Amino acid sequence: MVNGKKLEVTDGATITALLEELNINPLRVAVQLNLEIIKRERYDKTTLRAGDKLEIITFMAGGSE
Amino acid sequence: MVNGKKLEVTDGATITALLEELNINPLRVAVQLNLEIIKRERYDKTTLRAGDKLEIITFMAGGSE
Amino acid sequence: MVNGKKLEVTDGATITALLEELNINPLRVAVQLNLEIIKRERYDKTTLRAGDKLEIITFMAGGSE
Amino acid sequence: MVNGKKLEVTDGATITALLEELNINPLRVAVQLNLEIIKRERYDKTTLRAGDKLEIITFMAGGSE
Amino acid sequence: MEKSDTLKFAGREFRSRLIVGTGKYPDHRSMQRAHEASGAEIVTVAVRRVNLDRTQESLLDYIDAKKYTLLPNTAGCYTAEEAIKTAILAREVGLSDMVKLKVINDQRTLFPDNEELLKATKVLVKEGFVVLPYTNDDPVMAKKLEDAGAAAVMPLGAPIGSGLGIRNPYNIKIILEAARVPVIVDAGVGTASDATIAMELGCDGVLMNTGIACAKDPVAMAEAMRHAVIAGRLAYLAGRIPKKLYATASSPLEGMVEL
Amino acid sequence: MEKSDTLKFAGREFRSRLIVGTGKYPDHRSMQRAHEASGAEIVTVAVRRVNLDRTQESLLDYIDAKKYTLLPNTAGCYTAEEAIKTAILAREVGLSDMVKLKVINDQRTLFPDNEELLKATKVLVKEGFVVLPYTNDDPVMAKKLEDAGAAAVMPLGAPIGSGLGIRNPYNIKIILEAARVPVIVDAGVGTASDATIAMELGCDGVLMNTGIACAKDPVAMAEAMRHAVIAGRLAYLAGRIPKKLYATASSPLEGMVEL
Amino acid sequence: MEKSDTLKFAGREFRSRLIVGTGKYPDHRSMQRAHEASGAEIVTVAVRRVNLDRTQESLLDYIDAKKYTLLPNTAGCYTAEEAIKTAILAREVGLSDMVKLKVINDQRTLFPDNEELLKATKVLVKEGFVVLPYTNDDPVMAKKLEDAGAAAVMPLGAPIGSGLGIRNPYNIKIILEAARVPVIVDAGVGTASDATIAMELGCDGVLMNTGIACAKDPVAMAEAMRHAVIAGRLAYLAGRIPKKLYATASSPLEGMVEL
Amino acid sequence: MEKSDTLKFAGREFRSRLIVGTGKYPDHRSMQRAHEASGAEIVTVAVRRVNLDRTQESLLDYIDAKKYTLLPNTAGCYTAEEAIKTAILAREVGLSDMVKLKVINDQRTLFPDNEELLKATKVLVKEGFVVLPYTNDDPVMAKKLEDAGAAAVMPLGAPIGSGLGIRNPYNIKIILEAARVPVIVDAGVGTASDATIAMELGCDGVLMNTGIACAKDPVAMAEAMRHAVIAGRLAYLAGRIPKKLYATASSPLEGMVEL
Repeated sequence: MVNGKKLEVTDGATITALLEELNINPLRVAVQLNLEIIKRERYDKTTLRAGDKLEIITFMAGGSE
Repeated sequence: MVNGKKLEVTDGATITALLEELNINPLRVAVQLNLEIIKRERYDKTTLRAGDKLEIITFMAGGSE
Repeated sequence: MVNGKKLEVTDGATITALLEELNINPLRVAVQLNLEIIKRERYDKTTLRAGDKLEIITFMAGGSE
Repeated sequence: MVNGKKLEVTDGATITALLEELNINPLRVAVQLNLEIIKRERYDKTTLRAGDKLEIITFMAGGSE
Repeated sequence: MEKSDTLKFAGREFRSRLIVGTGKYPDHRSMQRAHEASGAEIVTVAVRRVNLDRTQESLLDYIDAKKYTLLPNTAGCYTAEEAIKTAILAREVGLSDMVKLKVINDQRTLFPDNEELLKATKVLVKEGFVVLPYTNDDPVMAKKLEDAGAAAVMPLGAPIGSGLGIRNPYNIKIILEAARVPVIVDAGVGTASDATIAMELGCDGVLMNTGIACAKDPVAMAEAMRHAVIAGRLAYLAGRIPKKLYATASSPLEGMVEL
Repeated sequence: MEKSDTLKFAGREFRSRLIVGTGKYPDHRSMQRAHEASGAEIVTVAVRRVNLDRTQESLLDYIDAKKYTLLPNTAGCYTAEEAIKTAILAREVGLSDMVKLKVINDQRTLFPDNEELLKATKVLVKEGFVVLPYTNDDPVMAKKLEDAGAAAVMPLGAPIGSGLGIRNPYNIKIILEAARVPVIVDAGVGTASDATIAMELGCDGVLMNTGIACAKDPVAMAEAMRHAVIAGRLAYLAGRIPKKLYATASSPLEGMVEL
Repeated sequence: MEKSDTLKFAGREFRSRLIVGTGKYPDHRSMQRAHEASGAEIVTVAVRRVNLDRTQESLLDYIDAKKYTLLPNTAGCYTAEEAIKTAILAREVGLSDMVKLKVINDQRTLFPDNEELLKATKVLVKEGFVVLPYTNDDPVMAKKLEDAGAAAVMPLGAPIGSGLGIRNPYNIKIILEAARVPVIVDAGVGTASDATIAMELGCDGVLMNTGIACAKDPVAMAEAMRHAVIAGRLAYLAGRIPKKLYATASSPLEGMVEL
Repeated sequence: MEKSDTLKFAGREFRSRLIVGTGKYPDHRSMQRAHEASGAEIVTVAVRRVNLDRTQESLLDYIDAKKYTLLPNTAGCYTAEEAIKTAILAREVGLSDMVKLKVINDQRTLFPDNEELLKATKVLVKEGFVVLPYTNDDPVMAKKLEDAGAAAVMPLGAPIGSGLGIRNPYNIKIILEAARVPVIVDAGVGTASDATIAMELGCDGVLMNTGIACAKDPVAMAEAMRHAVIAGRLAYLAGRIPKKLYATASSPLEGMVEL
């Protein structure tokens, strides 16, 4: 599960790999794995398993009046 | 012509007669004959001719804000 | 001490007695003895000792805008 | 009389002369002699006599809010 | 409020400071009940041709001449001449020598034409009328109308029927400072507080029609206006507290209970 | 106004929608006459130590307990704890189980401390009090107080004693949209029109003290306020006309005299 | 703002929509710097007798005739005749054929005398002047002045020197609806937002003096006014959002993080 | 305005006192041009899940990180806990340690929940964030947020997106009297004069989004707001003239021409 969507992720793939695959600039996001924040330096040490819940957060338009 | 409307008036009829016929209370109106005001006391002395322009004025709702 | 003022009170006098002496209508006040509220029915059972801190409260003008 | 003040003016002096004497720039004023406006080109043709009432007008600060 | 606090002009005296109209009501009956509820003693009426087909019943059947003073108005007039002639006809009806003088310039906004108004005022005052001119809130014109002999001046609070209330209380204040005749706000009142504010400014009265006649419940609004005018007048006489950014409590802090 | 239009909360019912205070009057006698003139049925009082040197006569000699409902307030309290204790003492006096709950945060402006206020409200509601909390005009806090069991919410119109009226009618409107208990404007009313405006917004009542007590003529101002509250309530019920930049005349143009 | 957005009247064109005065400044030097900071291109001046004792230096030494268009005014005139004569004298000086026409009626409030103003306007237009009349905010008079040939109409926002801003935006709006010549608010501006509001209403320009000259720091206020007029004009052209009691968030709620 | 007049908080310093948003723009391109025109140096952004289908281009491609300071906001959070977690995630993105703290209570009006807001402020300040809390205009809450370590307080002028301007300048004034951190009005600004008024009150800055983004011409309105904020700030510093009912002419009456 990535951002609430089911996503095919090769078992054991790292967050770095996933971001690359999704072509997401790691310098513009924060990542939360199973409700725990993953520091950027640990992206390529952290591997994903089936059932993991991943949140990839960034800045978007909105929220100010 | 009474109040801008053509009206059958017996030639020589007085204003008093006309008001009666129109069942208008003379105490609640002002009368202008050919642009000249007719005092109430002269209503039964004043007779109407063909082509006369008569205005019968009273108070109606309106005009204030 | 009554309402923060030193007051000569005969040792063992009841609240009822005190109120009478001060000519205060018991039906218009609340009484707090050493920070504890005394119900009206206990006024004549409650006796005062030296060093007691008594508060006699009522309604006065003020407090609303 | 110049601008309401008595002023010594040599009889027969021209407006041009007077302005010079008062060291007033003729290009910045309008002149009214005995309530009649004098065009600039007539300044040196117009001579002053005793009893003349002269007004020398210019722009000054003020008047707008 | 002492009995003596009445609206006075041209030798007349009225206990109520509210003047009401007759236009725009659902029907004559509701108008009659609204007049009742308003407590008004002066009612303005338009001057029009008698309706020859007598289907319509007469307005005057619904205004008790013993209870109400009739104030004919010159609504619909666009020149001094029209207004003068209308006023003279109105007086001929024999029920009133007062006139609410109205000379409209702009059909869209119903703003008055002060030039024509002043002309008509001068003529009608000479003719012996009690002239109550409807004008805008120009303090200079108010003074000129007073000097021309107007029995009172009636500046608008806002455009006729707008319901915007007193748009420019500053001008009304300035008019009041200089006026030696009653100042009656005419037009603009949309709800009760508008009338109260007019009276709190020190006005001598308020004239309104649309605000009452076109309310969902004209009779209830008429009663509201009666209270509103009294409230504003009393508050003016009572002398309000000054405004401050903030103040201090009304409860003396000495005597606080030790808890 | 139909007899049925009353102010109701906590099973009580009052014909008058005006609540008055007891502070700052020149003397007890003028206060008594002002209460009379105001038509109020609820009077708020402070909770204080009895004055031992009986020079002062008792406030209660000037408030007929048969005519007026006493509403003790917790003025002078700066914490929930102080306010709770004061309320309990007030109830012990045995004349009322209602409390105007006031927890001040800022001595300068007398603004309420909503955090403490909410705490105290929860406790006192559990204790069986009829709690009327004095709060600011924050719609969120109003809702929380209602959810905590307040019998009514009393937002300020403006700072206590400021006489600035309803500074933010928009917030009051938003509070009214969501409220299921009466909304009573407390504080800020300086003159009659302020009270009228509060009622026209749809408020259920108005509480005031300084505006009356410190007016040049408190009795006349009290009467003004009585009319002002009625006027505003009636206008609210009557349904005012819409506001427009300008409108059209009330006099039908057909029937104009040919001059 | 496109270059094309300029103030145009009588064949002239100005990039700045701010017109400034020359009165009440601490000294000529600060006036000069304030004019600079204001970005104004038109400066009004009074018409007066030359000061014979040449102690005073000339105002004109401090207004660069190449940079500024001079707008003589008829301040101090109380009749059409005085104003006409003053305007003619002003033109004789040979620096401008424009006139800010001012006929005061009331020395206390400096309100204009519209009757006399209209008379003088008609005469001076025939005489070939570019007439800019200072009037009150009466839409009827504004129209009459336009019809008399005024190059622009200059209604007051509030009394001269009052600093009260636009007291009655409704009248200004109504004037703007009907005007076919520029509408320039003259008098009343006390601070920057007053000028911004005037421009947001759709006015073509703002004329002010006291608000700048009597500010604690006239040069800073002049710069403020320059920005204020541009801000108001741009906002008017940009088309503001509608007002609502409340609205909804700007952040799309889909995409909320699951926390 | 002296170069030294800058907006300072938490050791940062900004020349512009205008903070703008990113929501509700027709498209990223017009947003970018509006930011340019506004002169703002701080831009607020929402914290959201990356959009996996990469159709949408990234907001960050349109905000030059060298020119603008990013201010992540916690829009969409209804509890302290949600807001805290969102703030922490935002900081993890690594572009800013500032947070516009927003805890909404009421989805309808988007009013803040001050209780939750205060809780979250305390936690995030301990966590080392630069916290800018969006609150209502309650002076008591403003003080509590300051005492909790907020780098600035951001009271609303009016409900989010309402365009109603500064509904209660009195409260803002009272907040300013006591504040020792910058006060930045957040929400409510509908047009240029609203921003000018906020700055004239003495506020240190203004934050807006809807007023610009939803204007007919966002870029023009952004430029208007740039001028409006500068105008208001300058006017505040310049010291405006006092308000009077009326004043006196600026033209000395001596020197009047004898006509």
